[in-house]
Amino acid sequence: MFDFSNILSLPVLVFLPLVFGIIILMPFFPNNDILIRRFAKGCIIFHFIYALLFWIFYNNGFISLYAPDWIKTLGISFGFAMDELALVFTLLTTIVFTLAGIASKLHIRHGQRYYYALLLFFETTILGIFNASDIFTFFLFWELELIPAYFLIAYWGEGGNAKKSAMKFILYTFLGSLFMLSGLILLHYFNFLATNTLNGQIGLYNLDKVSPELQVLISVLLLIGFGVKLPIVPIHTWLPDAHTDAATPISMILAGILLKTGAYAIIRFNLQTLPEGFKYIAPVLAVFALINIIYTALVAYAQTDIKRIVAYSSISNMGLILLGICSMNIIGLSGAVFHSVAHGLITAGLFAVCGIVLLRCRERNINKLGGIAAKMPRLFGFATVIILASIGLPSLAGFVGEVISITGALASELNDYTKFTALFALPVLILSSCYMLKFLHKGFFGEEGECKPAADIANHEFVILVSIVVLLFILGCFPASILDIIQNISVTNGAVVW
Amino acid sequence: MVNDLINIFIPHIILILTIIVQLVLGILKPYSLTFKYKDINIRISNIVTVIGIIGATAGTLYSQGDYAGFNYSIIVTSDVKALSILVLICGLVSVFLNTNLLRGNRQGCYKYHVLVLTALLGGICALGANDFLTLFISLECMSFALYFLIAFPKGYPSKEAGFKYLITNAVSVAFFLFGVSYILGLTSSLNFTEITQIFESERCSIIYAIASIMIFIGLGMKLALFPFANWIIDVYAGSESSVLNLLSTVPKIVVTGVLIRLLSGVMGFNTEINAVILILGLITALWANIYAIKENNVKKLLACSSAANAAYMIIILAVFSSFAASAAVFYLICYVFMNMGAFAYVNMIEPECKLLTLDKLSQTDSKLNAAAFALCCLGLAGLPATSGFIGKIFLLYSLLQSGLILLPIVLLLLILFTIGLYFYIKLARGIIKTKQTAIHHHYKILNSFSRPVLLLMALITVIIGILPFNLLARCILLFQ
Amino acid sequence: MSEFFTDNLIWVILYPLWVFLLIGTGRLFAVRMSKKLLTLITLTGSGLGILFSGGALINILQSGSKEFVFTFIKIQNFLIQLGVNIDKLSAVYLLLLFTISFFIQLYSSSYMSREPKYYRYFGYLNLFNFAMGLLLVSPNLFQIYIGWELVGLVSYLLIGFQYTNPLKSTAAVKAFIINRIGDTALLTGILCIIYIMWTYSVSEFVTLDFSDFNIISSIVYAHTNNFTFTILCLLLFTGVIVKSAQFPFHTWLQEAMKAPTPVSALIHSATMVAAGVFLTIRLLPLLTLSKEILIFIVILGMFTALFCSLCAICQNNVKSVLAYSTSANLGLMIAAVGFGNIDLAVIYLIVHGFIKAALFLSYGMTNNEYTDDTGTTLPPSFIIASFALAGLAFAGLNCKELFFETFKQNTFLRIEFLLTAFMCAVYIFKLCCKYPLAKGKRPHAREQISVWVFLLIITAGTFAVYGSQLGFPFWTAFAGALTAIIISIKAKECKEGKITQICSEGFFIDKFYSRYIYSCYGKITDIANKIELYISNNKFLVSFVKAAVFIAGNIEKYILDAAVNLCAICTKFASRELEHAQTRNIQTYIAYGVLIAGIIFTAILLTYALVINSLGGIG
Amino acid sequence: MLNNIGIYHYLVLGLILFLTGLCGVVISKNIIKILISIEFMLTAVNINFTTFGLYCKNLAFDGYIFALFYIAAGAVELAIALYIFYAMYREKQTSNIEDYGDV
Repeated sequence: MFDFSNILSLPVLVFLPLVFGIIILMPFFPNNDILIRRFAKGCIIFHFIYALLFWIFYNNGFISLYAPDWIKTLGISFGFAMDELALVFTLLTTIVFTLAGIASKLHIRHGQRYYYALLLFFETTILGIFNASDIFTFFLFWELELIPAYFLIAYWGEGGNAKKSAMKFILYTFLGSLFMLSGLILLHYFNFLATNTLNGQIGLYNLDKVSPELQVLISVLLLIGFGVKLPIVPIHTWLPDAHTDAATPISMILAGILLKTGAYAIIRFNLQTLPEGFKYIAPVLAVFALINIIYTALVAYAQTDIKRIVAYSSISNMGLILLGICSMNIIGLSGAVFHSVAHGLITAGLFAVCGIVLLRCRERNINKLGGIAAKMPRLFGFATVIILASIGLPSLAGFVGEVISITGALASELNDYTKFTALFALPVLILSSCYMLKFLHKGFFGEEGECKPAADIANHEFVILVSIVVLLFILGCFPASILDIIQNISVTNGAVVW
Repeated sequence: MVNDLINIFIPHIILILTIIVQLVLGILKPYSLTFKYKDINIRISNIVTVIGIIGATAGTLYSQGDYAGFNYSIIVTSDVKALSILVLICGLVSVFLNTNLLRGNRQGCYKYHVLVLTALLGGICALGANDFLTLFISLECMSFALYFLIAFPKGYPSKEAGFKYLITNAVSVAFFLFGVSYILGLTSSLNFTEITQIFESERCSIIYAIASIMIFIGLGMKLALFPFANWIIDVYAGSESSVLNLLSTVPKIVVTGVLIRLLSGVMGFNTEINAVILILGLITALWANIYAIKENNVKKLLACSSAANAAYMIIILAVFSSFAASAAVFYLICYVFMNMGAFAYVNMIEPECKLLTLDKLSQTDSKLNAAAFALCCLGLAGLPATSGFIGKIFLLYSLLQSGLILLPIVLLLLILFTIGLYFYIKLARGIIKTKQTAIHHHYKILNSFSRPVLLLMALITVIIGILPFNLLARCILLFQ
Repeated sequence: MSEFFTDNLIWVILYPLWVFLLIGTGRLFAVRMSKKLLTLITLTGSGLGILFSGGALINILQSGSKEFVFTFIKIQNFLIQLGVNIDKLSAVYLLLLFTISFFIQLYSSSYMSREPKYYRYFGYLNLFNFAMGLLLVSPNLFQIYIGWELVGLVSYLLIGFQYTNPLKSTAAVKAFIINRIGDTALLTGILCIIYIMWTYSVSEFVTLDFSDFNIISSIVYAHTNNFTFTILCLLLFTGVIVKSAQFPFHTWLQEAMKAPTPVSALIHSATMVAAGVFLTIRLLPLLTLSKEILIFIVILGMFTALFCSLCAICQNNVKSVLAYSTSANLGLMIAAVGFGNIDLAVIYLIVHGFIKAALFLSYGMTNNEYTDDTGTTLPPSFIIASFALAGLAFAGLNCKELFFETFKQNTFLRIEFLLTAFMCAVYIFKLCCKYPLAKGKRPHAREQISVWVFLLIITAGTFAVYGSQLGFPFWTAFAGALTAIIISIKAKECKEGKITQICSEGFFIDKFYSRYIYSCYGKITDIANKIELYISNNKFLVSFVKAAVFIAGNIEKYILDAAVNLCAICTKFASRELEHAQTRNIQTYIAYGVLIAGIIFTAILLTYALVINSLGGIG
Repeated sequence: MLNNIGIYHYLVLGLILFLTGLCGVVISKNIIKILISIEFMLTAVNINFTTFGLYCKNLAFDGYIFALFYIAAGAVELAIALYIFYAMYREKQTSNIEDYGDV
């Protein structure tokens, strides 16, 4: 029998979109917008199916390692590997990119050739982040992702300040990633000092001999980089601007996946590689997570721009993920991963809804919207389900993630304060329902606003929303589907060992 | 002995011969009467120079082994050879970009070639210098050529630029020599090897510290380091792109090479110099990056980029180790290629606009050119998939390797990188046609070589960015 | 035979969910089934529900409770199970739920027949049945929470059913958010218990099953100090307070009045508010461990009863009065549970459920959503149900008697109960007197059937409730007297037709009363009314949240964002200054150079001087 | 009297000349004066070199040679400066340094 796992190659998985993107850019490719769009969509869907194969043929301990030498002098390789964690995030990435690719149809009117090429390039960079097995490969993709992200935000943005927001985004993230780079370098160097081997593989770091103070220092440096992406509160201000001004498909990707790279990186590095140092930071970080959760929920309520509300809700939800990670146990970790996936879908859905509203009404001020439910009942139905998922209604995905993350923090063995933060995080359920229902209430309910939507959702939008809603139901009712994948991660002594 | 000498001095000899050929051709003008084709003298002199430089490069590659000659006043080792080749490559690229410049002065084109070749000769001599006298003469040789080169294009701005460069250089050379004179007084020698031996055994005095710092200041001017940094903006703004291509690469390579040598021996015995290097480097980087934020002139932006990158390189040298030296050289190589790519693009669009501002950057008929330019700019900013990214990693690695004391400086550097990214992004996005700049200028590119040069430089940038190991390994080998 | 009902009850509970999904997907794909078919499917579900839960009740009375669970989430020792647990309590509740919802659906099919969103409405009703069913059969606390949230969601959807009306959609949001507060408190409590059990329980998994809730309670009690335990119980009980519309969270029930009348009937009888009592009964093993908590429960219940009765008197709108009356009666039930008299609470819940449903449905027969106070008319069935609610006849009478018996140990409570019951009569008859009897309009047969079936059940209940032994029927005697008075007034009113006079004079012939006691009483109601206004606007909470939002928004805008912008501005400013410094004059540059070089040399000389000084001079 | 003149006198003279030259470069407005000031600095360096050539016994003749080279180099430098200045002067007809800041 033909063994399918033979065709599953990580470099192909990562670079396939890039190749497609280059094909689109090639001079021989016909300069026909419809053709380009269909081709790009086909590529993204094909890639999604390819990623699905990884899931289907995944069995325990399946780590496909591909690591040719890259910078031999430092023992660095251009390595890719996939484990449970990467698999989950890879699937999420391909799903959200598929949705975003479909959503681009009506939102992107000019420069389609470059747009789709950049979109595919963007996918490659993000998959690279999730599947890199070497710290510098990881960092390469981490920074590489800035380039497509910048141009996608700046040149296809919906807001008037798209260029400014994109610049804010790239400067913020770049600075953060440089901090992270110093952390990575110190990690690499001290590992070298401790073990006398030059090693770049994330899984092979052993810093037992390095003093906890140094580990804390490295952890903090890394966290500044990850914290910008995640984002953690005082360094989050790029996010609302970028998410608001980007085109809808890009907002979907930014909120759906880009933020998750931060969560993934914290799990990968702080939790997996530097558990000793992270032990000291986690309780403090839990407080930051709490601030994230409560503070941004309040800020979200104060917003009038629909996309801004969703953007702040993302930060709030990322706080929950961070809280799960900070618990440093398997429950919190599972919660964090699960909520990453759930929130990735939810927020993509929310932005898709915002995009549809923007397209139809040409209005983003919530006070001027209204009465959409009567005009667009189908959109209303989907929007309600997605919003309910985002406020954590049982039977939808958001609930499971929230509950597991908070339970994890409650079960944390670090110290008592972490447990308290878990309890104090719970009121977010109330606050999130406040701002999200405000969105529903003011945007969809009530009498007709100043703008009158012409038609209900189109077929391709229908496909996007249906797939999101179905996935949310499946994840909400059968959370085991993802939790089982993460189960293999075992916990010893508060540290995660792969 | 003589064989060895010739063996080692093949590149110098070839360059000198080429200069002579150029002079002869320029003065006798044997072909101007017989041919109607008016660009013929430009073409022929170009070909001669190219052959000369390629010959010199081949000669450098051909010569084997290390050598010290002329009473230890010139030594040739592998690092000298490597940097000499880099210098020659830069000269070659500049020659390929010179068409716009020479069309304005068809009769005097041989002068240009003589000057370029002189500058290159001075550069490779300075790289091998093991003696302050040789160093001084070689550097002056290079500088004199550069004064003329800057002032070579027609029109007033180039003259002013040349004059400013000259004045600043004269003052900085005075500083350099003042320092050298004290070193002479302290050691009674001008030879690097002897000086090193003396300082290894003696307790260093304040005079020594001050002399080293004066030497550093004098040399730093050529890298546009503070205290003498401000000239770079004005000089770049007034110069022509092919000259800038030379000006922004050759003195940098030479001075970096010289500094590596001096810091490993002559100047390397006091701690003050390291602090001063760090401080001056940081001030320069800070100044250049912040100055660039509001700047709109592409050449001035590239001047800032030049100053900032030189400063980063110098900061690496502040923590002197073999790893740091190779990191600096690697950074230098990466920088040189990206920089030449950027200037090739500028060379392409320069003839059309008197004042090259950001909104005119998109005026090219090929999107590939624009993309290559953007790539070079992003590379200069240190974004990945370019050589600048690897360079940046090594820069930070060598700084962090020397201990956590430098961590605050590293953090400051990170902020500088970020500020720098702002203007590099401005440059890179200048290629995108917006509504304001959408007026199409379908003009013929005057210089048929700038496009291949640009694409080649972009390609090298990407190749080093993706597959750096070979080059890196070589850099590391240089300083072991 | 009856095993069959118990085993397959799960399908009956899931059936409404499928109906809901069927309607939902049908709507999405724009496939329509006929209204008749839809009604039939829905009614079949409820009908089967009655049959199966009845059968299951019989089965359970014979053979004990049934449980069936499956794993929902399992991570290490964190296990959440869902399933079906049918015991006496849940079977009774299910029977009540399905009976009432069957007739309300029947009623709705005519009441809502002209509604364009008929399908959506029936979808929501089905979802309501499912959510409540899920809650009632939950084997553990966690599933209760899930049902708890879903019930809140459906009530939100139904209250905001006429979403084009901003008032109604606002009311829906308000109701949902208040519910959410309770939900969150409940979840917090649940998680706390899970945490305590993790730490101290010997068993590997913590499932919070009701079947071993006694053990859980004892473990929790043993390992917490008094304060923690009280807080824990209060957290759990807050969920009850909110859902059962107890003081101070009873205001959402007022908002819920914006829902279509049949929905109000459903919320007030068998679904939302009933869930609170259900949970209190389930939690009783835990709550009984602390005497203070029990006392608190009783006091809160009784206080709500009194307070909401007072509020009800101030109201003129029929639905508002009924809503306050629900809170008041639920307060009585909660107090009864607090007293440990579960049977009474359940019996009264059933009786009250049917009475309230009958009242609402009667009201709905002659009035619709848009009827204002002046146009309100009441059908005769409303008057009959009023007698039951006031405790003057039918099952209501018996229940009040039972309450009177229960509270006999405590005179104070007895008096308070009397007062409450008395006020209940006052406000409900105030309505009967204030609004004229409906004439002319003849309601639809389906609506009439529903109402009369409820009334029939209440009447039948009169005999059913007489199971326990009672002492001297104080309340019956009192009620008899009260009935006489009421009838006399009713007669007077019918004769004179002066509604306003009756309202102002109250129900008492005595002028002395109307002059002194009534004014005193009026003051009390005024105060209650003021408090009520304050709470119903949620002033404290809302202003707190608003302030927080305001502060957070401003921090975001003026501190965090501004800090970033300030960095940018500073850099730009520095850039401009540097540009000014770049004078284009070569001399200036050299001057800068000389200055910087001078500074460096001075610094070095100074360092040397200091070092030499500290070393004690040269040599 | 003259016998008391030692190495330090020469060095201090060199330093003073150097600083004078530096001040001249910074202060004078006339370009010719600036060039003369540069010559001052050159001379200061030359004084240093010749001094060390004179006083360092074990030195061959490095100092003098350096001075010679430097004199030659300075002359070339000055020539170039004058050439460029002349080219500029044709444009502006002024020798005030402040007028040459157009780039």
